[in-house]
Amino acid sequence: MLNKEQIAQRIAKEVKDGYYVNLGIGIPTLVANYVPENLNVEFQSENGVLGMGPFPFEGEEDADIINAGKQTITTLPGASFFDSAFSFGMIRSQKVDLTILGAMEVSEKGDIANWKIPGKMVKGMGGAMDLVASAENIIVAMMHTNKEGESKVLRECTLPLTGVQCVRKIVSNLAVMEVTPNGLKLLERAPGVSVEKIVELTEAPLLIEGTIPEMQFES
Amino acid sequence: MLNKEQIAQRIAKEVKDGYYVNLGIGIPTLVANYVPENLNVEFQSENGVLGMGPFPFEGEEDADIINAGKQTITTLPGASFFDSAFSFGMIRSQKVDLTILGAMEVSEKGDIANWKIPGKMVKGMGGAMDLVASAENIIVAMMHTNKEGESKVLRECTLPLTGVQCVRKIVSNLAVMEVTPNGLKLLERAPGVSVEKIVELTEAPLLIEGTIPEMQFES
Amino acid sequence: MIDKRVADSQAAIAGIESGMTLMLGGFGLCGIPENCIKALSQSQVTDLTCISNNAGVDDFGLGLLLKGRQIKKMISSYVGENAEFERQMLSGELEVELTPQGTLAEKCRAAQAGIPAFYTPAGYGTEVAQGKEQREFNGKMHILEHAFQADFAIVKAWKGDYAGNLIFRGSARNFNHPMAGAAKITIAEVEHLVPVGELDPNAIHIPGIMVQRIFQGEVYEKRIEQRTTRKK
Amino acid sequence: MIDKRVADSQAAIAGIESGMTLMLGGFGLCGIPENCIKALSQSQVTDLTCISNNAGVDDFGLGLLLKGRQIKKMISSYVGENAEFERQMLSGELEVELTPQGTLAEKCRAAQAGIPAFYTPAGYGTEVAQGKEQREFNGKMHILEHAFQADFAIVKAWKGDYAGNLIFRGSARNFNHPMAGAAKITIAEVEHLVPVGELDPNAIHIPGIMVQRIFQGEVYEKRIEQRTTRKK
Repeated sequence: MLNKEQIAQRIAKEVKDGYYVNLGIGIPTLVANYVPENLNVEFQSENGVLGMGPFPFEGEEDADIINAGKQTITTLPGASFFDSAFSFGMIRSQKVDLTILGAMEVSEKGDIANWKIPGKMVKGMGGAMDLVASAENIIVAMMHTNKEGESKVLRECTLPLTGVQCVRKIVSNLAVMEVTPNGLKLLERAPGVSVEKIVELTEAPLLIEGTIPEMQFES
Repeated sequence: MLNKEQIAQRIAKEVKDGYYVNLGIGIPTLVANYVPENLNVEFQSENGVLGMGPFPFEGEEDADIINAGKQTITTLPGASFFDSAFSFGMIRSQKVDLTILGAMEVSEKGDIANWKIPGKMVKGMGGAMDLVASAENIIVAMMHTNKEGESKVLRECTLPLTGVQCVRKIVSNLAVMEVTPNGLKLLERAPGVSVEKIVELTEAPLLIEGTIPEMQFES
Repeated sequence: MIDKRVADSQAAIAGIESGMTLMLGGFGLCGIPENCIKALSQSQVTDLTCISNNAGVDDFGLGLLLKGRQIKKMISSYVGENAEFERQMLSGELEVELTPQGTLAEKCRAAQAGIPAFYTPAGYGTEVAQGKEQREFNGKMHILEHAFQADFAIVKAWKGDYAGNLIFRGSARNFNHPMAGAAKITIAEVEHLVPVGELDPNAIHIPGIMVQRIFQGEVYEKRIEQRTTRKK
Repeated sequence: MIDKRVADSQAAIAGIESGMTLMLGGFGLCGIPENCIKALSQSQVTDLTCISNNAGVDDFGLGLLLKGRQIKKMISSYVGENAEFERQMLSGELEVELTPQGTLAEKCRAAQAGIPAFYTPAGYGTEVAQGKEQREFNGKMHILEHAFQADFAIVKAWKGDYAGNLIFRGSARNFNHPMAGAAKITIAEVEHLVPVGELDPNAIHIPGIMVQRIFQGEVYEKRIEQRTTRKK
């Protein structure tokens, strides 16, 4: 089973040279730490930043320079600032090559639910609905099961949806899965996790073709 | 009868302190010359300039700084440049207080035709359709009659329309007229021009209440 | 030059009345019009509808107006970070209309640009689409969204001049840009108010025509919500 | 940094094929991508649909492509100033779709912003509205307009950096701004191409993400269409 850092590390392998990438809050934010330095990648933050760099050194925080998680950040050479309307304009017009976000539930058709649990305090969808409705390439980073051990990868989402038929891949602590026209395809399994275990913990049926390789981590 | 300069001079009296004004090509452009210096007025050009100043001195023309008539211009302190989408955004959202433009025909309901003569080479509507569809305060500067001596102030326009029920006032070489819910109201007559003459040269019926004053020119 | 200066935050908020709809710029606590919010919190205005991406924290930003029970309804994309907000929302005292962030921004921009309505894919297939017209364009489903209608827009910029021209700094631009000029009256508070001629006309983000009142904010706390750093 | 540099105008226009739809920035001759236009005029590409506010003059700007009979259709708000244009239009060789200038700009901006369609009051009650959906909003009639769909957008900026970030100068911004990122591929030609880090991130008009190719134009004539001056 992967921990959160390892999920981020595995997702980082999906980032290609020349990609503009939007990272959601939580595990997705960690992905930036694992993108190889030889790749030219720029991170977009939907509050109006392109070319995000690492956190500032202590004492160098700037209240005017934050990311969508409201964290103080820095920018790299070539960065730019823009307004929220323009920012979501570039998201809707599919200029962002890869969007990585968390989810409470994902369905085999690629539906995603990640913003609302009926009966609980609802904080809002933020920019997630715009991102999932627009992006061509969406990877979900999530724990495969909830605290009760129940699958979060489902035939149908039970929670209110954030977007329909939009998720391309799921990277969980157990597996890498791809949403295909025929259903959810198991691509890789976490080190030490058997295909049987994954099938057992996945409510949605999985397409399993040939031998499913174990995820590889360089470092 | 007024000449073109005098039409501009009369229209300049409609410009109030604090107005943002868009001037069309032709007579409207001349209006800027007659706005009293003690009024704070800014001229908008729909190609993306606010705060237009006079023409540049010879040798100081800048190919990047032109007005919507494609003439080289200067800008005044407080000026700004913006793009065409933003420019028409401010026009549609009625930030421009007064729009002055020319016309081939105006109807008593305030319809305007100023862009197309069937059978002749059509150059296009430019920004006129956006301006007349959006502005609350539109003044037309025009000759009262065409070269054949026929009225250009009509019951119904005969040429393809630029906009419907949008003109507020007409200042011609003969008269100042206002579009009211009851029809076209004669407000002023040009020096030396009788009410009878105006009525004769106006195809649309005119509302005439009391004595119609002669236009006053200070200078 | 058309002079847009008013004396201070008190003068700036003149005319804001109970029951009105306000747009307020900012993302989290970044770029919020903190002086106008403080002035409103000291006023008797109540029953406000506030269009703002977020709702501040308990003791800063819109949290101040929530504490004073001055807000009837919030139109936002993400709320919380605020115990009093949660209490009022769960008790039904406060109405909340959650809107996707990009749609929220575009509904402001539409008002700013005189576009009454537009189609967006955001929210299709979710409860956000309920009751809205849905239509296919280029093989993809979209929903119809309308421009906001607000009485006042209150924005915060880094620099401004007497004519109302604005320049933002960093990610504090956010919703301040599409809200400027998107309401009947736009109030701009700035950190630095300068005479006309000092701002580069090419670098102005919002032309003064979009702004009716401008003043230099009395005090800027510019609180940081998530102070994240790395060691040297 | 994602490097968007290409060698020159020849390299920049690679992939532009006969029958494609192009957006070209500029207002009159101000801010037109003159180097790309020249390169196109030297290519064998024909049957182009050009979205451009104007159509150049006989021997400059899009007039060069008209002269070579490379344009099948113009989508513009104002044409003329061009005898060859007039001849081709009147003879039926050239198709012309006239569009109100603000609608033209907003159809570009809609494409840039992923908005498939929007309502505008411009053209209501005129022949521009024929065949279009009409709808009342807030007591006023509007017509439905759609985002443009173009293969290439060709824009011209004053400065740009290797990452494709653009800064415009004066009124040469015009349609270059809403066209950047509004087509499948955006080509930017600039007067000054600089390394990343030299442009102020606050002053960038178009972020590099909207631009796929950038180069410093070989020669800029920057012709003036109406040279108007006053005496000293």
